[in-house]
Amino acid sequence: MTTYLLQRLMSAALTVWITTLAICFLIHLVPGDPVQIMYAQSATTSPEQLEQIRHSLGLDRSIIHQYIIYMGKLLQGDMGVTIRGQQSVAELLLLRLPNTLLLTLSALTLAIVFGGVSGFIAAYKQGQWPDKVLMTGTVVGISVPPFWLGLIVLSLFSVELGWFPVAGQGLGSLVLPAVTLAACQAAVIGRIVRSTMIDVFAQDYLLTARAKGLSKPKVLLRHALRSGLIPIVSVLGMQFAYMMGGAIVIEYVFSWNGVGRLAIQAIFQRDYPLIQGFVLCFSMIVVLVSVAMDLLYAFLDPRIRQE
Amino acid sequence: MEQVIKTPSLSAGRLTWRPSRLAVLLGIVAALVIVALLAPLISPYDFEVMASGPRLSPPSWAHWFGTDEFGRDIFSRILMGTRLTLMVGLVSVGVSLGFGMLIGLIAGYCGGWPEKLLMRGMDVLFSFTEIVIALSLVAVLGPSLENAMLAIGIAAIPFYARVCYGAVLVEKKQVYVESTIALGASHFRVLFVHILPNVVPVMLVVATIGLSNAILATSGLSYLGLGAQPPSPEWGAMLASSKNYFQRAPWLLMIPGGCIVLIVLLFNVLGEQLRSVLDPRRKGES
Amino acid sequence: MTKSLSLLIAIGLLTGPAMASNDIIWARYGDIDSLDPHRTTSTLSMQVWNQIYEPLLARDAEGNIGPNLAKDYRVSDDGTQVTFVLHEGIECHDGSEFTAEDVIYTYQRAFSETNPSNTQSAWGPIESVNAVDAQTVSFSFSEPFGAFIPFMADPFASMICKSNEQSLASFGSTTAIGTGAWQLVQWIKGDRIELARNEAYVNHGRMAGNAGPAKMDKLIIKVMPEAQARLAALQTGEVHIAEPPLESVSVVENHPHLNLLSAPNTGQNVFIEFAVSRPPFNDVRARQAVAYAIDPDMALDIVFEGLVEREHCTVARGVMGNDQDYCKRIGYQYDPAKAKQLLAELGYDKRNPMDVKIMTWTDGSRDKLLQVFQSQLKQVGIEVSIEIMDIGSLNARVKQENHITEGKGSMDLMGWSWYDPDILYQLWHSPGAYDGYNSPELDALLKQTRLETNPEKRLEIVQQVQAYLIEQAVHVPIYTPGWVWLYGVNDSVSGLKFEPFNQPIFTDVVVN
Amino acid sequence: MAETQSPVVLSVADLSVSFKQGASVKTVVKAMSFDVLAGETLAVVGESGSGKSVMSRALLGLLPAGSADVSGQAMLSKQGEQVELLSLSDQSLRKVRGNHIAMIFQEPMTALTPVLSIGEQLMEGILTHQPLSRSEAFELAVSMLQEARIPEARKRMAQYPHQLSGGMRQRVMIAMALACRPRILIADEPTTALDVTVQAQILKLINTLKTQYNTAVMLITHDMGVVAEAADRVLVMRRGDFVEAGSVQQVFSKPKQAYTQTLLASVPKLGSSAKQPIATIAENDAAVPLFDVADLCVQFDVREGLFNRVRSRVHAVEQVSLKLFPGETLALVGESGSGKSTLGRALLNLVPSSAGAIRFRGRDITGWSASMMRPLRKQIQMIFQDPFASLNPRKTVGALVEEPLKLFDICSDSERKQRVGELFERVGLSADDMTRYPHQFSGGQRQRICIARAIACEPRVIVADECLSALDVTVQAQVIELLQSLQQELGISLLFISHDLAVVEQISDRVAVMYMGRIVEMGDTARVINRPQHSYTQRLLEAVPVADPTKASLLNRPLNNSEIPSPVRSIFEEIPRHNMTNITSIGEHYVADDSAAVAPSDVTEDVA
Repeated sequence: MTTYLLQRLMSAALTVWITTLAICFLIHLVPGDPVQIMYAQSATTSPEQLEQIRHSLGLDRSIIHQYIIYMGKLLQGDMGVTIRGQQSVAELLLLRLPNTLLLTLSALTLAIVFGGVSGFIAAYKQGQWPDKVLMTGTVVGISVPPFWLGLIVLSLFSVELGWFPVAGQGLGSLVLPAVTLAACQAAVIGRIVRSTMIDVFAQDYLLTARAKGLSKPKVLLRHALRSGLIPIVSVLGMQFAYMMGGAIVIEYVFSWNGVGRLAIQAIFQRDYPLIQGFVLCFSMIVVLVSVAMDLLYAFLDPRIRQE
Repeated sequence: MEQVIKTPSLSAGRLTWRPSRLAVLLGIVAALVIVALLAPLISPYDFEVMASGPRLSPPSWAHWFGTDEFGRDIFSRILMGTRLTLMVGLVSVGVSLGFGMLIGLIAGYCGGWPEKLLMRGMDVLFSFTEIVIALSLVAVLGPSLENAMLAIGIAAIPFYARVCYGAVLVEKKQVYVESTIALGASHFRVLFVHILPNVVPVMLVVATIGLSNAILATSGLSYLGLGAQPPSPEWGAMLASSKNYFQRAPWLLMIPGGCIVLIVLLFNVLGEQLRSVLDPRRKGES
Repeated sequence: MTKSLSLLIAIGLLTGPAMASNDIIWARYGDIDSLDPHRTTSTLSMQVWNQIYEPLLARDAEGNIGPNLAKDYRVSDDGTQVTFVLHEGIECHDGSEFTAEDVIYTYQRAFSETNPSNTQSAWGPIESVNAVDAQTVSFSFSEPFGAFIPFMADPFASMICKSNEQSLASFGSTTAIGTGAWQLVQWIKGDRIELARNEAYVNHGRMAGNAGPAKMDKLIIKVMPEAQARLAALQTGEVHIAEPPLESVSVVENHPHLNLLSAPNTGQNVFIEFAVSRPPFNDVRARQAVAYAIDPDMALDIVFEGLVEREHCTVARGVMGNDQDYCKRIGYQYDPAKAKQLLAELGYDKRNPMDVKIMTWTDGSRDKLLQVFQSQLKQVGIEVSIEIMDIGSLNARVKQENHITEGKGSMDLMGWSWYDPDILYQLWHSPGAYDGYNSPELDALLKQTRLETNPEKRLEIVQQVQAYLIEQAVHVPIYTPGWVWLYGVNDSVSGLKFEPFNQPIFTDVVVN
Repeated sequence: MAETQSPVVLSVADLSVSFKQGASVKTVVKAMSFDVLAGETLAVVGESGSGKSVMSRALLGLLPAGSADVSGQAMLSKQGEQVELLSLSDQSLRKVRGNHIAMIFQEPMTALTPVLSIGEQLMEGILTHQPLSRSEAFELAVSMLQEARIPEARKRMAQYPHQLSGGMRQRVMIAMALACRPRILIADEPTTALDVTVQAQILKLINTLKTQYNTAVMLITHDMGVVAEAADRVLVMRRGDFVEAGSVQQVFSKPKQAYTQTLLASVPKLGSSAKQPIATIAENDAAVPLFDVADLCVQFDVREGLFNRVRSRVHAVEQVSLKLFPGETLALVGESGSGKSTLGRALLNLVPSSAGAIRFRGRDITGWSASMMRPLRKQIQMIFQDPFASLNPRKTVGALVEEPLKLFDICSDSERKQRVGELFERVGLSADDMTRYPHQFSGGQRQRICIARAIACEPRVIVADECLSALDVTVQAQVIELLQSLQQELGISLLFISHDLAVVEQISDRVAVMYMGRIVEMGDTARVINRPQHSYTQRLLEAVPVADPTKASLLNRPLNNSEIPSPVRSIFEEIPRHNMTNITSIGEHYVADDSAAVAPSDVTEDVA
């Protein structure tokens, strides 16, 4: 297990390292001169001043040198400053990250509960009407664009019915974005749970458990669900990543003050330090979560745990 | 005998019924393709012409889906948008399927360092998540439908590569591969004549479902203003440019949104059907 | 996991809005970039920092310049020396007194060697700034600079207290010490800015009727990027003031509890300009063809439904030189036949259309306006592709396009807001804001607009510049105002006023 | 031995099971009636598709409720009262399951829940049916594991299924099943997935515990050898129908039904059908062997730890030397993991060998790359165990058989179709079958297609890897016949890899016994089988069930419970030199020198 853990952490570190490489060179893919974009609005900045800025950002050095500078700063927690307003990127991201995580985790919880239960029921009643109803629901669920659903939910529950606030950061404001984000993911999770549980239900060991005379809940929960959890957990990490992605649009629709909305704004403003910071921060979270899920996986699966 | 117990829902009755449902779905897709190709001919109005009717008029006999803020006929725009939507799906799936399959085939069959290198690369790309790759690429390339398609296509490569890689690994372990090698066939022949036809059905299923993902993702980018630019009748862009008329003219929002749902639904259901027909391992699921 | 989740929920609750009855809640589409007036030029930022800082001078509703922090000012006869006399007893938010030292500090920051102000050039050719005494400060110029006094009444020339020096690292972000009617409580980036009433505030020249501190306790400026959400929040009463989506202004107008206010004298001007570094727009006929081929009146009517006005001049309303009759006379009327003829001269026709792109920045329905232009231009044989981007990117792109000598022709729908015809100098005197069009004769004329301090004579030169720009179709005026000038306001709100250039003033505001 | 007057524990009457398939109904079990007597072992015998497993599951209500339709009666007598199982509610049935009737399944690998420890799985059954505290249940579970002859029983309680071998798991299953002292144990193919030595252990264990607890055993199997060794009475089924029933002696000696006769005739019986070695070989020592293998080793690296370093290796094939002469059949015999399949593949360079030399017709082909091997493959073909898996499901069988003809340009395009047709007919299929797909054929037909494919390019050698083990006995007999006739006709050498000694005896000229990667004994088939010298060979032969109740002795012999040690060795371990000595002057009979060292020295049990 320790070996597995260490291997997992090493590959996560490798991923993050490659991410930093990609990020550092992202700015060189941009057509045009980044410094000019940065100082576009100060109409009469002289070429000398631009050169000065280019130098202070290290953009006049070799790519390797730039990377060393970038990593040096990064290791000190310095992600640079935004082009618009010269705010600290790290600070901006850290301020909003809790909001994104709050939204994502609440949505994930909802999605796991609703998706998990309906997937389990559908698998148990495979081919019967509950299965058909639930699976039709999930197909529709995965086909609805979240932003569109968001707009409809917003106008229905906030404007027409006035049940929830339109925007803001309180718990009341969390409900609509979380539910919208969860709706689409619940459908996906429901389908994953269903197919996993169908595989599990076909296993011989359930026959063994039943042949022992165990009660239905014991067979279903202790034997089936516990075994099914392992493959399900392994895909949940991936679902979390998708969810973080989905949160970007949802944050935009519901004015939720998270990193995703910051990122969209940054893209429109071509604020490259902010985009770089966002990509790094985002992929680090995804990597961390996948490591965490792998640990959970290892913990749940005796085959790995016992090693 | 044991198989009878394991897959109780697999029955002759359903097997004969399924292809017919598949045929209906394929028929709808074919109809969509025809509509998309003939869009300029069958549109009641020119999709670009402004003031083809009064502005923001609700659906009527003259304008089935109403008109937009410029008085353009929404029905005609939706028809033209079908073409774009299908193109979006095909191009981005083409990109991800092409590269993904190539990577998956090579990595899965060759093993060794190409496998490590390629799949490690895919892992990294995967951990960026689709939307972040798409956003970064759009940030670099600038917002346009072409870039959005490309970005979504590139972002999905790791997924296709993994599926293909997994399928190749499964096939590679099959005895028929070894038996074909033992027969004296070259690696090239084993990979492309024997393994590939077994991988293609899986990939076809994945690609069909991927088509709907690509359409959804691209419309999402367009909605954020990072995809198709006005006056493109791409449905996501139509939604984006009309969302502020929601209270005044809800059909401007409901119609393109509904179209996205329907087309995505269509490809999702088609994918499921294809899977149940093409992928014997998955039989019994719907 | 549950623990961290509950922690997160707690954070969520803590950062929830403190909705008290004595707050004014104003929702806008975006966040500020900075509270440092030298770091940003966005209207969004300026509207906020204009509540915190004050300039030396101020304008009245008509745009006339009067005293503010400075009770008086003198311009030397040769025009190279400007002296301000400050009011006594003005307090900065930290309690320190506002003196000539603070003015000098502001100047020094704007002219910093390492990090000059984004609007440094607007200060003019200043040689030195000296404190004559604590209340008197004097600016010396190398040559006369006519635009200096108007600039001193602009938020860009806001005075920053020297006490900011102590917390310089956080200045513009978590600290912002000024002399304005509102002081910074906190800026939750991306979410909202909270300002509290400055109890020590005395109004010396701002447009508010109220001479003392603001009537409400707090001004909360929220970020709500989705226009639909802003509209919904206005309707539910969650926010008091917000810009409605232009497309749904009628919803506000027809709403029983909402009023629509429009900021007058925004100084905003939206116009078309061209990349003249390459064909086809290096030829005046191509530019003129565009000007003839578009019908702004019809387009504005379709897109804005009467919310904006047609603008014929290159300077904004309320600014010297804005004479609609004059400008209309020298301008272009919708004339597709003329456009076709010009295009034919250049060798373009319907089968061989001119293929160009047009860029503009996001929001404000400009994309829709371009769609109409696109369809109008198509009629005469100009194929246009539209590119929408953020204003910052647009600025950079326009500059880039002006350096490119090959490829697709490029034009853009640009917007500027300025208090003085000096804008024309900034835009078109070589090298110009975007390194765009310039010519020796235009440079000479523009130079004159800066050196001439006599208002009548200056006006005459300004009109010559306008005539030149319009005739050469360098700067094709389209409409005004251009951005976020509309305010949906709950009918519980009274006393909201606007200084020229779209600067809302909240000291008189009462929310019932 | 159970007497006929033993009380009836379970009486089944008119049991039918059918499955709904859309509109049609498929009856899998047709009106079966039989009794199970206390303390006896009733073997239910049938080939695949006979409905024997479905029937056993129907008794416990374990078939899917929605699709299976069960009718008839099954009276269980427990503590003097009679219970009709088929009409019981699920709740009442639950009290019977595991308590009065217990069940064990074929696949010990998948029959235990992977995420629960052995102890938990044992205890939950006990706690469900018996009023015991957890600690009492724990002790009972430990004692059951000990009864099942599981060493270090207490330690096993905390272990998970994946940590046990297949044989161990099946012991756990037996311990679990018998924990509540059921009246009947239904054992559904309990040894099919196990090696023959382990099979002997398990059969003996079941028999021992059966006697100990006076439990009736319903042994479901396809293996007539197992029946002869372990059963008291036999029930023969075919396609859901009752064929015949009777005591073991009766059925084996005087089968009434033609089907039973065929079934019995098809079973290869060890020691009864030795093939005469082809005369040419012994005399023609000078003949160039097709294969001449010297000291061949195949090792697989086991990578471990953080940096994936090679710490140990699987010594799959260890210092193997052998020769294969033209026209002969050499059998490689061994249990799973003995390295016999790896050796077969290594000869064809399908897996890389790590030491030693392979000569084919005098040419050293050691370490040849895939492309170098390609022309040679025309002469060496291979047939695999699973005819289902070894045919590409997406190609027509015609195309598959045609493939070698194409690859080696054996005949012109126009002749090819005809040649394929001939091949189809040669292996007993019709030329019209060419356009069909593999899944449209039965297992035996598919193996025929594989054979057609292998002989298409007229090879000199065919390596047949367990090519009969997936087939029913009756089909197996037919395929053996086909192989032998082809060999005679075409003069092909056969390297026949198998675990089934009875089949090997029937088909091979010479036999090599493999154990832990080495050949421990090799020689003329008759010599090796009749006079085994190496301790492992002896043990292996002893464990083979004999399909003749009069000779059955498996359950009466003392058996050791040892497991085959792992062939994984540290990279630092020194591998001793492997020597073999020919102990006969006429012909050959090589025996490894380490006979004593390899002899399993673990616990040897003596149960009367």
